Formats: sequence, C-alpha cells, structure tokens
Amino acid sequence: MTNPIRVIIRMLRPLKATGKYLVKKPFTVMYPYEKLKVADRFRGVLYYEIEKCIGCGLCVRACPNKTLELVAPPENPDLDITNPKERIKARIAFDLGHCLYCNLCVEACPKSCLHPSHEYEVMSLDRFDLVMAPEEFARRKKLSMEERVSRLLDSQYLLGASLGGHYEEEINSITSEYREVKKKMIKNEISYDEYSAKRKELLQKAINIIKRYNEEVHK
Amino acid sequence: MATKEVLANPEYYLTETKNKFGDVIEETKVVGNQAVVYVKSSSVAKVARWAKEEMNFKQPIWLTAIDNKDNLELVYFFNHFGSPVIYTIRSFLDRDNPVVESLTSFWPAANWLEREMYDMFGIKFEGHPNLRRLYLPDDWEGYPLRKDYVPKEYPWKERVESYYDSNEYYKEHFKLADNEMLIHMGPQHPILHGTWKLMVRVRGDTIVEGWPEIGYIHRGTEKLAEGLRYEQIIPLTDRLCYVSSMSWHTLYTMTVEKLFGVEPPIRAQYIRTIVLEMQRIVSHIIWLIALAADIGTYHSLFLYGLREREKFLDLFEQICGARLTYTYSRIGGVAKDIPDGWIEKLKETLADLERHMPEYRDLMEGSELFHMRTRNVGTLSRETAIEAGARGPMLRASNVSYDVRKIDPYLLYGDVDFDIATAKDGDVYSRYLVRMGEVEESIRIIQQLIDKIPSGEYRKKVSPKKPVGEAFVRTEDPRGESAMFIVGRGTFNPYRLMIATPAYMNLSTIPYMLKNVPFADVAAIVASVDLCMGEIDK
Amino acid sequence: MTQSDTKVVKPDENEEVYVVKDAPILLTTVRTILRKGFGWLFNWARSHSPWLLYLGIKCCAIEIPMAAGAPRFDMERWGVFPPSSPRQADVMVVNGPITKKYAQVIKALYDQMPEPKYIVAVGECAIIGGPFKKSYNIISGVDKVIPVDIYIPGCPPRPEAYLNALNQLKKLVKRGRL
Amino acid sequence: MSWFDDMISSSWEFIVSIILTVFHVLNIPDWLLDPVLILTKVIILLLLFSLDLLMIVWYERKLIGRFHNRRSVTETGKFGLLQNIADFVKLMIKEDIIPKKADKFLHNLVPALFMFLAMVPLVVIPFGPNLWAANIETSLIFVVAMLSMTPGLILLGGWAGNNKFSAIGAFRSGLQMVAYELPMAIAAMSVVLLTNSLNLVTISTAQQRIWFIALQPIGFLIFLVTSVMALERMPFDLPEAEAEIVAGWKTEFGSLKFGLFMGAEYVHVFVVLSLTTILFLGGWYGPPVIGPLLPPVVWFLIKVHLLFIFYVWVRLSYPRPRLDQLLRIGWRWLFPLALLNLIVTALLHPYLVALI
Repeated sequence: MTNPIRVIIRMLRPLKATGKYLVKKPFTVMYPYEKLKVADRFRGVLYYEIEKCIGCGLCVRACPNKTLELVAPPENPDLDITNPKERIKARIAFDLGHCLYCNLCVEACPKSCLHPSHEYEVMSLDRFDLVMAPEEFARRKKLSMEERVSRLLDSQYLLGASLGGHYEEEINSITSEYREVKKKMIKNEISYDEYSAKRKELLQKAINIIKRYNEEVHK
Repeated sequence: MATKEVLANPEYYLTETKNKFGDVIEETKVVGNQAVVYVKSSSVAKVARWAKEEMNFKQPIWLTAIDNKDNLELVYFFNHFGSPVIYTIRSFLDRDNPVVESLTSFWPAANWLEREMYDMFGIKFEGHPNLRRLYLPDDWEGYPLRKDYVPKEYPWKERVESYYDSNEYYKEHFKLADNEMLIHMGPQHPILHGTWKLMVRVRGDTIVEGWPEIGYIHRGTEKLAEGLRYEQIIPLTDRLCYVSSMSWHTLYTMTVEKLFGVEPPIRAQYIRTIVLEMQRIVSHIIWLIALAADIGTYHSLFLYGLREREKFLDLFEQICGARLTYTYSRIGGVAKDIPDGWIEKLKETLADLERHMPEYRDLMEGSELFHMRTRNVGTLSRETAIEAGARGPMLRASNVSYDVRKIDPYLLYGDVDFDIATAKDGDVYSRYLVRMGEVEESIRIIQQLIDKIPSGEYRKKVSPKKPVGEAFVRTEDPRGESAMFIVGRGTFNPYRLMIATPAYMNLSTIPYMLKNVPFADVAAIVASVDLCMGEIDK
Repeated sequence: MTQSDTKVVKPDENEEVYVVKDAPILLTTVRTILRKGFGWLFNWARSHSPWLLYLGIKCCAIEIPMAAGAPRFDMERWGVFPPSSPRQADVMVVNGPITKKYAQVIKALYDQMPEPKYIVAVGECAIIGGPFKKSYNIISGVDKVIPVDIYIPGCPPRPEAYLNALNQLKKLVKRGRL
Repeated sequence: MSWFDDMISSSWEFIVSIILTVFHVLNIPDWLLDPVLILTKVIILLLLFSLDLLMIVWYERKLIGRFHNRRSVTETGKFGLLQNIADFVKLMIKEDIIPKKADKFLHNLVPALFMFLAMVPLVVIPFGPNLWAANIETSLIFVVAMLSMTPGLILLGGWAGNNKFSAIGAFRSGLQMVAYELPMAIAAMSVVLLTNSLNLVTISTAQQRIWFIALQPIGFLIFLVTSVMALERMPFDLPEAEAEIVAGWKTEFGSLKFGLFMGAEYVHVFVVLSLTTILFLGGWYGPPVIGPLLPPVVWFLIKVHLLFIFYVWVRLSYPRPRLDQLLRIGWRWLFPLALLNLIVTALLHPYLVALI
C-alpha cells in the first residue's frame, strides 16, 4: 500500500478538479430567453416550395420510411393522381411523425424544392397535428383537423399509417373506396353531386375514426 | 514456423487444409484476403478445431447463414491475431432439418453466435449447452430471417394484461439453494446503460452466477434491410449504435462500395478517417462518464464529459447537420464537403480536450476509492479473454495487442503512425487505462491528418446498380472489431446483410466476470464493458 | 388525468381484484374544499416540479435525459429531479422503439407511477416505431400500450425541443388543462 | 452584541407573560406551567429551524449545479427560491401507492417516526449563550443515542417496502452503522476527556479561548469522516446507492412519505453538523479577532453552513466504496486512529487542559 501521507495528499486532487468549477461561469444556455445559434447545415423540419414542384414523385421513392405522398393540389382537390398525365399537378403531403430527418429526399429532388429549415421546437398534444397537407407543408395556411383529413382523403398510405396502425384497415378501406368513387366520377359514370355526397359521407366517417383515436387511445 | 509473408498469404492456408482434409473439402477459393473453404456439413467442427489448434486462428469474428432457395448456407469467419487473413468455412445444410455440430466445446465464444442462428434461421447445433432463443421471446413461432417467413400474430396484448412473468423458465431450471436469491436487474435499471436484463443469483452479498438476457430492442435490422434499396439502408444502419453511429454507416457504405467496385475519392477517405476518429473520442468519453456515474461521483464527471461532448457535437452538426444520427457518408464518398473554418474549430476542440484530460484523470485516479473500486475487479485473464471472445478495448486490456487498424488497415490507417494502447491485468482499471490511451492516440491521428487533407472532389456520383456477388469489410469500432457482409443477387436491394457487432461479444463475456463477486461490483463490471444495446440487439 | 377516488388496479399476482376502497366522506369533503380553495396552489406546485423517470431505451435516451440534463441545456432549471424509482416520478419519457417483449415492462412501469402522471413520447420510434415500423418485433407506437400526453417528433429531437415541451407542460398544468 | 441578547430575553418575557395570562384566565393548575413553557420553546425552535431547512435544501441544489458547471433551478420564483415549496406541496398531493404484499402499518409508521427521531436531538443543541430548549447533564449521550436509532428504522423501512432491492439497502445500512458507530463515539470521548463533562453547553463554553480543533486535529478528521457515514451521504451512501439498488430502501415510498424522508435527511444533516461544530469548532464563539462583531447564534449558523458546503463538495468528488471496503475503512483505519487519539489526549491531558 503506498504510504498513507501520499494517499491523503493525492485525495485532495479530485477536490481541486471539482472545486475549480465553483468559480467558473456556468456553461448553461438559458433556453427560452437566449437560444443557441444552430449550424447552417442543421437538418430541422422540412420546408417545401410548392410552386417549384413538378409532381415527379422521386422524393416519395427515395424516402426509406414513406413519409411523403402525392396528393391532389390545393387549387383542384378532385384531381385524379392515378393517371400519369394528371400527376404533374399533384403535390406532396408529409407526416412529421414518420420523418427520419435523413434528407435523402432533399438530394433526390431534381427541382430542389424540398430543403431542411432550422426549426426544431416542435411539440404537439394531438398526434394528428403532425400530419401536414401540401399547403401546410409549404407553410401557406394552417388547416384544422377536418380540412386536413379532407385534403388527405385520396392518400393511399399516409392517412392510415399516420395513426401508428391503430385504425389502419378502416381508414385504408375508406380511402380506397373514395378512390374508386373518384375514378368513376372522372370516367363520368356517376354525376358530380352524387360523387360529392359520397365524398362528404366518407369524410365524416374518417373524421369520426380520428376523433375516436384521440379520445380513446391518446388522452 | 512460417514467416510473416507466408502467413499473410491466404493460399498457404488453402494448401494446408487441402492436404489435411482432402476428401471432406468440396471447393476452396481466395476472395480478397479471405481463405474460403466449402466443407461438408458433418465435418465443419473438425475443420474448425484444426484451424484453431494448428493454424492458431484465435476468435470467430461472426457466424451467419444465407437462405438460398433450396438450402441454407452456413458461413463462419475466423480472425488471426498475427496475419490479416480471414479463414471462412462455408457449408450447405438442407432447409427442413438443418443440423450441424456445435463449436462451443472447444470455442466458448461461439455460444451466443449459435444461439442467434438458431433464433433467426432455426439451425440446430448439437452439443450446445443451452440452445434457446436469444432475441425473441421463447414461445415465438417461426424463424424471421428465412425468406419464406410470414410473421404470426404474437399475443403481446394478453401478456401485457396478465403481467406475464417470464421467469417460469428460471424457476425449474435453476435449483436455488435455501440461502440464495434470484434477482432480476430488470430492463429499466440505472446501471445497465440500456434495456437488457441481468439475472443474478445472489448468496448473501456475493453473486454466485450472473447471466444477461437481451432482445428488448431487437428490431430485425437485417430483415428490414432486405426490403430497402442500397442507399435507403444508410439511415437504418446509422441507428445501430447510438453512441458511435458514424462508424456504423461508414462501415456499411464501405461494404457497398466494395460490392459495387467503386473507389471513393481520396479527399472523402481523409474526411471519413478524421470523422471516425472523432467518433471514437466521443464514444470513449461517454464510456468514461458512464463508469464515473456508476461508481458514484454523483454525476460530476458525467456532466463535465457531456460538456466536452457538446463541443464535438457542434463540429458534427456543422459538417453534416445532425447531432446524433449523422447519415453523412454516401455510396461513393461523403454527402457534403468540410465547411470553411471547421478545421480551426476542430483544432481548438482537440486542444481544449487535451487541457481537460488531466483534470478528468485527477478526478478519477486521484481518489483512493477509485482504485479500491476498480483494481482487480472483473478480471479477464489473457486466455479467458480470447476464449470468451472479448473484443477491442476489453481484449487489449488483457494484454493482447490486436487492432484491425494495424493488422488489416483500411481507409488511411496504413500511412498514419499510432500505437495500440494495451494494459496488463485485464481488470476495470486496465480497461480505463486502455480507453484513455486510445483517446490520446485518436487525437494524434487527427492531428496528423488535418493538415494533409488534399483538395478535390469529395463525392463520386454512383448510379444505383444491381450487383451480383459478396463483400466482407471489417473495421475497428470503438467497442472492437466490427464487420459487415453483404450478398447481392442482382436486385436493387441486398439479398442478405450480416452485421457483426463487437459489443454483442463483449456482453457475452459477462458471465465469466460475475463468478462469486461482491454485489456492489456489478456496477463497475457492467460499466467497464461499454455496452451499446442498439448494436447488440440489432 | 383527474384524481379519481375509486379505481380498479390490475392485480400483481392475478389473485382477487384489488379495489381501492372509497375514501371516507370526511376525507373527500376536505379534499374537495382544498381543491376548490387551493386549486391554483396545487397546479402551481405540480407544474414546477415535474420529476422525470426516463427509460433510456435507444438513441433518444442519449439526447433527452442525458444531453438535456447536461450543463449546456440544463433541464433541472424547471425543477426536474430525476428519481430512480417509478414510485416518485411524475413524467415518464418514452424514448425508443417498443418491442413485443418490452411492452409489458412499459405497462408495469406505467401502473407503478402515482396518479397525476404525464407520458411524453419522444422521437419517431415512440410515436410510430420510427424506421423499424415494418419490423416483425416492433409495436408501432407507444400509444398502443399506454396513453400518451405529449408527442415530440424528431429523430432524435434536439434537447431544446424537450425543454420547449417542458415549458409548454408547465403552462398547461399551471392552468389545469392537463 | 448585547442588543441581540436583550432582544431575545424581552421577546421571551413577552411570550411567558402571554402564557401566564392564559393560565389565569382559564385557571389551569400551576404544575402544568413548566411542561407548557418547554413545549413553546420547542415549537419556536422547530419553526425557526424549518426556515433554515428550506434554505439548506435550496442552496444545496444550486451549489451542486454550480459544481457541475450548470445553473440549476431558475424557473420557480426569483432564483428558484420557491422550488422546495413547490416540491413539498406537489409531494403532498400525489397519490400514495402501498404495494399489495407490503406491511401497511409499517409503511405508514416509518416515515413519521423517521422525521420525529431526526427532530428530537434539536432540543438539546445549544445555538447561543442561553438559546436552547433543554439543558440536560448528559446531552452528548442523548444526541449520539438518537443518531444511532436511525439504522434500526431504516431496517424497518426496507422491510416495509417488500422489495428485494430495498431489503438489501436496509441490511447495508445496518452493516454501515457497525463501521462508523465506535470511531465516532471514541472521537467524541476524547473531547469529553478535555472538558470532563457530557453537557454540550459546558463543552461549548469551555472553548472560549481555544477551539478544540486545535487540540484535537485527528479527532476532528475522524469525526468528519464518520459523520459522513452516519448521514449516509455520498461517498458513503451505500444504503440508497443510486446505481446498484435503485433508490435503496426508499424505493417503495410514494408521495408524502418520500417527502418526509427527504426532509428528515436534511434535519439529520443539520443535527450532525451542529454536533461537530459544538465539539470541535467552538459552539457559538466567533474567531478570536472578529468574534464580537456578530451575535453568537449567527456565528454558529455560519460554521454549520460552511461545513455543509464542504460536505457537498466532498459528495461530488469521490466514488463510493464497496461494503466490505467500507467496513475495512471503519475498522482498520478509523477505529485504531480514534483509540490512538484518545490515548494521546489522555497522556497530554495536563498540558491540554492548561491551554483551555
């Protein structure tokens, strides 16, 4: 055993190591009052420039977690995105709950209309606030939950998956049924007002499901 | 007996095996520095034992299997501490009743590897001490990594309601003496650094026996990777180990580049080496502060280390945009070039770290209590360390100087001079010395590389390919020797992606360290193993 | 989560159901008087000391409890005092993917926490299972196992995102909305 | 200095006069007077002390923050001053869960008993020249006895929690008591040897000219180390070692009970620190030159809080020994040192007494 005197002297060194910080200025950034400047390459929440987009869908293909999806544009909600010629006008919907912030879609976009913003303070009490319709994704308009569901009614995958698979089958059946009705309307087998009545009824069903999800599972 | 050059050449091993096991060998070939031997399934153990005794291959790097349509192909990789050659034994088993002799009788390190293969492919290993599922719960049906696997509905809802107690298995298996107690240090416990369960059999205050249970965040990365394209898997492998994610996705991109036959530009290799070494420093800092928090300095060193780590995270954020999951390197190079002013900040941060290192050493080595808590605690002698399959700093702490960056240099480690930090007696204190030495070595490496970065393009555009063939790359992860093995069969997504994780092997050495040890030493031993559960559970 | 007096708690070793007997009339009246009179004090106290129980499942565990508690973003400024046992915790931070083997542990921890408790799902893995959503062993989202109050997206979210959530939680609890 | 004394005495007369008038009005029998007077003394003492308790808890958190190079607790109140009130009120209104198989009676009794036993020694401690609630001849033995009661209670608490970890934590506290009890008592005895009286008041008055730390440096060091063990604070906090056994014996206690345990811990700290100041740092006497500037009570509190800052500093710098190492420290190093110290004071007794 080393002799005790040297041990006791050496025991004082940790005290010196911690004591030094008593006189130093704390390293804390007082968050709400002074915010930390984020690096200019920081990958925050995505930002989407809706006018540069040509609806090619390369970003939808590049995303590993299927967070983006082509949806009817804001100005013409009844557009049929299945046939390729109309798809040029379709725009991107986005679910913040799925995004991995890996920016593979930013590199895949030929027109570079997707790029990361410096925004990171996102918090929501309601799971469905994280899903964004195209105009919300482009920070144009703040939609309520009903408008957002109606904008996303013809999404194949996003609406169902955004609730963490709780009511995925029911919502997917609603959206597929809506797409058949839309196809019939495009081929004008049924009249427009019959189509819009069916759309309103399906919309109401989807909204009830999401409300049930919020009450039963979330709160 | 054989000189160094002869040992470094795979042909020598193939000729030796041919004239020793002429009849049993089906085919031999050389792939890079791998000596590949196809063997009948009945004599795999015989050839492996011969490779261990005569050719003195020290440890199995990993054991994996490939599900060809008509048969299961077993693949064993063995590493040699003296030469860069990797000895690979491959054999074909039929799909319905795959049975092969286990290697655990003479190679205890293969114990967990075989349990994983039983769990994932259903291969039965005769003579294995306790062949049980490792990742998935015991009553799971089906073997996930087989191509024809259809996931059945696992009744986790009933389990949650009925507070299903998973230790019925232990009640009949371990006859507890009257003065013994079985303690579950459950998935949520401060000292475990992650979600795994340490089952401990305690008599009074000393532990008689301890063994880990893992699989609490097993998410089937290898199965998911078979469904994604090559560049989409980068974010997936990036989230393997959350403390050193840079080393994992760089290893993945290097393996895919080897598969595609693409050579990244020289500037990208420089950037990758620098960033890997920075990640090693951050990983060792986190290990040090975790050990300090566990043996009880009330988080003071824990928070100094985190302050140190914040400076490195700022650098990572400036270069690739994220704090923890970087997805920075791409196939054929690096996503973005170095921003200007980054090199000076890096020099500042390294100088800052060098100023603070003696302060951390004071806080730890100064107090006599630290020496009492770490000297000859959880010792792994040189033989048991090699036998049990310890990796990286755990191995180098037991007086074995083996480092993949020296034996089989990749990226720029060939023309950078650094030496391997080793220590003598393999206890928690020598592991502390090894890791602190490695931090100093990494600082030296970065300082050598910083001023020699060539200009030029940092990324080569690589169009997505449909490769046919295999690629095996191994690197030195902060926790040890890690490797990836990709099989491409002409489609956009890989046919099979194997991930060899060093922390998995380090965790399997814990039962060797927990033999009649005071109960309070568990904290120091578990902290000294530097576990990263994301990488262990895959 | 209002404080309910009669509550059916799942049994530990599935014997008879363990019903919390109704509190005597005197106690309930005193409790209602206190809540009416000092409601603001209770809410203020509950909002200013959100004791945190963090689970440390995967990568978000390095960002939220560790880096958020680090000297740079000090979460103890909001009165967070990390106890190590669920019995003394108010806020449970779930920060990783929930596998089918781990679901019962989460539920057991949730039941052990005393009543006014808030669950914060941090990161994509807790919200919908993250990049491993399609895996055979992952439950997509914590809200399949326990009810969740606050979602913080991010993979992993920055520590300031959690501090922002703490701030919002403080305001909501002070006004008694949560 | 004298204005302070007569302020105290006048306020005390005022209180006594109130009590006498109440006695006359309700004509309560006279033999009840003395117990009631002592009772009021104790109540005033505890009220003043709880203010000090709140301050200790607050500035310990701020101090730990500063040692960790971070600012802690700034959001509640001006500098986080109201944080303890918020914590305590929140703990009061949280739901209290008693595990099914736990011993309900003990689960409710132990916290209250723990707080009571921590508060009792306060009665005997002399804060100022005649500022004490009771002046017993053998007050040192009374305080040390009360201190040695807590490990017994911790064993009960560990048992009441019906949890493997808390049981282990409780057994450890019992073992730790064996390690620190004897050296602590012997170190105290060497002080008693100098003043040959067990009364804390006479011990502190004896230190008017010279503090006993000058005469007993080794005794002071031993008492410091053993008092850290007695308080179960880092680096000797094995019973509730955060890392190994989740929160030690406190894991199963919920809301208000956990609050009582935390409060009792700080009362315990105050008691042991004041015992150290009385035995070695000269009670309420200020340092020689600037002594008379402040009233004696303030000197007493300053010394207690300076010692407390040193304890927090020690708490942050040293790792925690194993149980057998702790016992080895107690028996192989502290106990022989304490005996040696006792013998040396006995031999040098005439010279040391001459110095007092």
